[in-house]
Amino acid sequence: MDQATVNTLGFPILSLLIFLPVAGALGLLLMKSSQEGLIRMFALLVSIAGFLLSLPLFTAFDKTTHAMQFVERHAWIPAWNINYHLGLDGISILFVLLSTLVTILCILISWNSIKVKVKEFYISLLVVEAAMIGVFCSLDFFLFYIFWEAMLIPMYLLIGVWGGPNRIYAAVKFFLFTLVGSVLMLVGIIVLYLYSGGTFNILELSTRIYPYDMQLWLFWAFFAAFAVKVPMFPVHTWLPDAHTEAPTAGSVILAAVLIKMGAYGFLRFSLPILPEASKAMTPVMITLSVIAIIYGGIICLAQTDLKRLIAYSSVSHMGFVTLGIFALNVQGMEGGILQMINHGIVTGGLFLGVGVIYDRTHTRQISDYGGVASVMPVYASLFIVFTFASIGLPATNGFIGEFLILLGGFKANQWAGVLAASGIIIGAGYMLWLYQRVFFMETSEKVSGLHDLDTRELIALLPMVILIFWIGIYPDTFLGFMHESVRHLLERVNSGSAHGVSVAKNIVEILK
Amino acid sequence: MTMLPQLIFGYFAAVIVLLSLLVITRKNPVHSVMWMLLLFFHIAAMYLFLNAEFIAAIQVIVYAGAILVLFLFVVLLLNLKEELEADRFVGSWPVAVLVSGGIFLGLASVLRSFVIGRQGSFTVELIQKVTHTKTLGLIMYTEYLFPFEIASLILLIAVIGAIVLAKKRMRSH
Amino acid sequence: MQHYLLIPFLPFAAFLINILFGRMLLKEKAHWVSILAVAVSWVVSVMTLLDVISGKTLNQDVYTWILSGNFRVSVGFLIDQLTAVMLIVVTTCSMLIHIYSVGYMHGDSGYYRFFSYLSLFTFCMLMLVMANNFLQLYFGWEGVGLCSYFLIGYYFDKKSASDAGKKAFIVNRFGDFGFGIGIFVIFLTFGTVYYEPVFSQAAGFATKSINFLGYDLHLMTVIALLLFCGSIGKSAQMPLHVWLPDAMEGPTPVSALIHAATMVTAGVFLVARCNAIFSLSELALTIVALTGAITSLFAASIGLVQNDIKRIIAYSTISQLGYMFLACGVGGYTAGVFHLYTHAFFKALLFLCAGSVMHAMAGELNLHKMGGLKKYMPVTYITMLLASLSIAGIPGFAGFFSKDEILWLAYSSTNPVGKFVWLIGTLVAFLTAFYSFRLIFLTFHGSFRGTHEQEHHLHESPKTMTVPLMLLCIGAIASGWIGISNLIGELVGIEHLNWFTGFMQPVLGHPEGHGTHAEEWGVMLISIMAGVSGIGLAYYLYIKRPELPDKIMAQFSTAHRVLFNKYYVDELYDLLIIRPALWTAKNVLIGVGDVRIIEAIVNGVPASIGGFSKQLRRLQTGLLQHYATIMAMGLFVIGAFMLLRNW
Amino acid sequence: MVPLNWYLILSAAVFSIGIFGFLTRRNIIIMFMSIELMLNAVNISLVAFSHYLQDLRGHVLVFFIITVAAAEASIGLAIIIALFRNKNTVHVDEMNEMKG
Repeated sequence: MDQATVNTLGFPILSLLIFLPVAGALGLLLMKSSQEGLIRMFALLVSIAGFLLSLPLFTAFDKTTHAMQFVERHAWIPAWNINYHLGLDGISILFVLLSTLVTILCILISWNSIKVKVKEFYISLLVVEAAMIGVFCSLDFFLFYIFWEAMLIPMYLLIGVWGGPNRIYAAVKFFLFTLVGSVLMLVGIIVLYLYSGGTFNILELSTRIYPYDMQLWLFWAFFAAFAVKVPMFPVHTWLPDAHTEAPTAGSVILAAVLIKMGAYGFLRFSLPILPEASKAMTPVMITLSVIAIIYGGIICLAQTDLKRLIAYSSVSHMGFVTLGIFALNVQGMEGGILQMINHGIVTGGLFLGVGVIYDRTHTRQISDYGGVASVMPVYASLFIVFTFASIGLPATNGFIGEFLILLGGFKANQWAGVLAASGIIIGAGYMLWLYQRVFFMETSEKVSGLHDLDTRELIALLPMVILIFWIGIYPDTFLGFMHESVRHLLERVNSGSAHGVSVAKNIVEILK
Repeated sequence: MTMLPQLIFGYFAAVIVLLSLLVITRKNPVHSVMWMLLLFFHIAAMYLFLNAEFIAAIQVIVYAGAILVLFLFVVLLLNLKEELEADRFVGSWPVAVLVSGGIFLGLASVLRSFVIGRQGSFTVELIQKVTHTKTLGLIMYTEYLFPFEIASLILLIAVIGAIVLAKKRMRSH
Repeated sequence: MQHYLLIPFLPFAAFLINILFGRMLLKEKAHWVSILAVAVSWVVSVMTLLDVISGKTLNQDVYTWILSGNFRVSVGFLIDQLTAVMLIVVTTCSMLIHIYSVGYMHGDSGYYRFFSYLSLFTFCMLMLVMANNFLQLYFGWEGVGLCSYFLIGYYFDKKSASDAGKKAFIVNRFGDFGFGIGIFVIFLTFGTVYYEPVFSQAAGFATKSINFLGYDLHLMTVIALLLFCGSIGKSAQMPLHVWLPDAMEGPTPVSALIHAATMVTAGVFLVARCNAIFSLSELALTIVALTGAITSLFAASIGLVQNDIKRIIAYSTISQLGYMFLACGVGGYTAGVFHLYTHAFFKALLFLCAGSVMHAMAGELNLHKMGGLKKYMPVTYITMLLASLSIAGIPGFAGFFSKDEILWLAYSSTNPVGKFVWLIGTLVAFLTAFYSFRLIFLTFHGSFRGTHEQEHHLHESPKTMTVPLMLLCIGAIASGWIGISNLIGELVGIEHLNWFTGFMQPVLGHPEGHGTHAEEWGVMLISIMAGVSGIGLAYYLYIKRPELPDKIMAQFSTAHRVLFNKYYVDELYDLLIIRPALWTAKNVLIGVGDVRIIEAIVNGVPASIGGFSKQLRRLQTGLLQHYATIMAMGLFVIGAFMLLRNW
Repeated sequence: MVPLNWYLILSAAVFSIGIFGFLTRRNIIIMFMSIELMLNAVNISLVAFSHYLQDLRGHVLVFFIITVAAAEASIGLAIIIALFRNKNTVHVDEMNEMKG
């Protein structure tokens, strides 16, 4: 097992990051649910503390090595060799930062839009944050699974309790989709555990070579769990429902971080542990991604609900991510990971934006809007930045991610590259049409009396805008983290699958 | 006459089967109770034939005497007139015929080739010498004492249960 | 040369200042910031031009933009002859139009917003022009697309304006789609996206072929055509030209700056910049020439019958752009760029004059509602007349020299399609002269046909608008003199009169055409004849016999209707692309895909389980016998099984 | 000498008649009597076994079966009375509150 460096920071930063929100949630429990102001302020302080605590990760990270950093390892259930094993590397560090930042914005944006059961709302928000960070840091498959499931419950509450009209259906659908997938993954985990002689340690599992057909079955087991989360093409129908029904904070967290866990799963588990199967399955995955891009894009043209449109657009964007990941070359992979961050920022911003006008007009039908630009100019300019970042305009973060993915995709498979590139046209189509219907043309009566952004909302939206241009103009600050880890991962995938198993043969074998 | 035992068994078998059929097919429940009484007497006689005197006595006393009388009491509670008009059989009786016929055929086909296992120690002469009740009592109170106690317990519960269930609810009206 | 960075970043600074502080602080004063920025960058551009003339060029990277594996690209600047010329064109036009906009946009609510967009546009155009790698070119490319989206949709409360803006951006995106894939192919073949290594190694790859989407094609042709895809989108050539006429929804200075002088010429700039690649592929050049020729003929024919003053000039722009591509197609990149240079001046001038006419007529655009404005607006009339003479190709004016150069190169080029293209060029010259002067005669001559209230309101535009007109007028005339063909040079005795070709020679090379002097004279005469006869016909039809055009229109009514409706191209695209896309989105994807297949499964499985359990429930009938029967049957089955097992 | 099989076949016959009775009759009392029949059938076979196997355990079992039969009969009849009291019918198919 490759030697994981000892925790350079001295104090167990990852455990703190995970359990600070949980402590915050417990603190909230003590408060009386009537003191809403106190609750909100306390939750905000906890999330800001979490974000500040995550900054040293950013500075103390050693970009020259691919090994895991800030590692913590304690025996948890020795009987089955299950350890409380945490660690970060180039791939997962950015997500932790994104999670802590997004939580602050969610708390800010739902300041006065959540009126009923305020205390429980902030508790579930903080618990979701803890589970998210847990998923990205855990290096023990068992621990990973625990956090993966833990994230479901509070998210289910967020959608189910504070959601829109038929929130129950959406919440149950979201829950069942993810659960069915992750149960199959659990089977995969157990098979791996037994086959590898009783270890859940991901680093160890990533060094072994497994028989080819077992790899195939495991790949499809993991695919079930991760594809649902991404969401990839056939299993994506839970996302639009979950988004339309979730409260603003819920859909921001869902769009910004939860979706990334699926793609992160591919990167952390499917590729390193099952290199041969992943390599054999790339044609299938690339086709699914391209379908997702075009399918998601064209569907957006026919949407009438604001949040549903953005939800489908994130199906299309995540299609780009999976295309990048399964292009299996440096540009595609790095583009994929960066696009995950970008998508978190852009779609998070879009949902924050939608939240702002939804709190004012309480309608999500695009036809009810019109001429918002003349009523709320500052809001319109912020939203235009998000729109163009979503389309992938150069100098915004979307372009960097999309360009690298398309380059990698084109390198991997020309047809995939070309078809995916058509995605940017469709993207421009639906986003600009959305922007026009909502912001331009004559002011509809529903929108006329609105007041522009107040400082709180401005503070919630500004970080996203700054990040968009920062990544757009100088992406190296973020790309720099990934170089080593991606190089190592690709080495593992290429070397792992160099056991003379020609790709063509296995496809025939599968289809037989 | 060598054929006598077979002949007697033949008589008994036929009568028992006939009587049991009569018991379950009569429209009037009182008639079926009477037929059942006759049936029990024949069964008791058969036990005698198989030299189980004590069991025959018990059969007559408990079954015919106690249980059947109990049945008679309950039958007399019914309003017989309404009972006579109502049709006797449940809708799905052909299925029942099939099932019971099937079970009988299954059992019969097995029992035809039945082989008697190892002979026990209580030969017929020993029982006659000591008398059947004494030997039975001997085994009962030594080897099977514990089940005996349980049997008594069951009877006790039965008694209490019957009273509680059938007692007229004074308070309930 | 050393502080060249000021050129792009001053307008960017002006953009930031205006957009951030415009609403509260600057409001009316916003134009000072932008004009100052553009003026300084114009001065620096002129100094850069002088440095380049003295032979200095520069290729410098500022910082590494994207680094991923072996893909490395940075924000870098390349200043050579081509860039210097483009700098002059962009900054001059931009400055004059900034000044013009002060008068034109006076009193508009979003005043600061307009000027911030203009500065942003200038910044993006300069970044595009000065890029030293394809990715920064792509950055500028999409940046100007973005600004044209903002500026076309400036009056965003009008549905037609915001529609036009959206249409412009999406149609450009189609072009950028091909352009993007071209960049991928370049990176995959050369391993880098910087100009310098790509163009130097290009010759080495001349004979290679590439397996592009399954077909083995000639590498250079693939790259050239993919890049040309981008040019078609940006310079509104044949298939992707639909957005330019609608772009007239934007304010007129926007049309002058973006849709005449600078942005639309980016396509020609791209072809000129990549001449090393284009000239390696015969097929690509032919396609470029043909597309240019057909588009110019197509647009000129539509221009004949339009009534909207700005639409006519827009179609004339498309036609002139076709001319530039025609020049590049026959190998005459220098002639193409020269025409771009002169065209920028007189086309901007035409637009600004149209703007001042509109300004005077309170927004009225229809030619048939005007007439006899000569006496009300002398300055506008004169400048517009000179510009029309220049575009018609009358000797002495800029248009003549650049257009003649192109026609001669087309005639004398080795390219097989040269002669055919020359013929179309001459016909287009005739049509251009005709519709330009139709416009002049209908607007300025004859009697006023507008409403009385409009007539009362007629007045000459204020100083801030007429001064730029005059300056541009000088440009429209004088700009051609730096490129007078050597033929006239020999006549007059000056050896290398055509300074421009000499200047551009190191970057764009020299087209080798074969043809005697006699032929050159012949071609020149024919082009002059075409121009003059066009003007004569227009004069005859619209001044001498004003009733004649209506009679002709009645006679060729179907032809007229087809031309007037722009060959129904918009409706065709709507039918072929937009409506099917929406239809598939609505019923195929949502109707069948999401609802019928996936949702059916997702909701179907629990429903079917529910149904099955309902059936099971019926088994519990409550009848004692049923349970007993089932038990007995179970007994029987087990018995039978035990029996049969040992048989 | 009567072979054992005949006795067993006889008890099988009575047993299946008991089952038939139980499954078909609507009157709950008659169903009870069919149960008694089935028990007696079993007793017959047991006694036959003890006689032919010369082992008294059959008799002991019969003895216990009889006690259980008695207990069961009494409780059953008490239930029937209770049922009859508040439903005033003894027909099984009219008592289907326990329907699924």
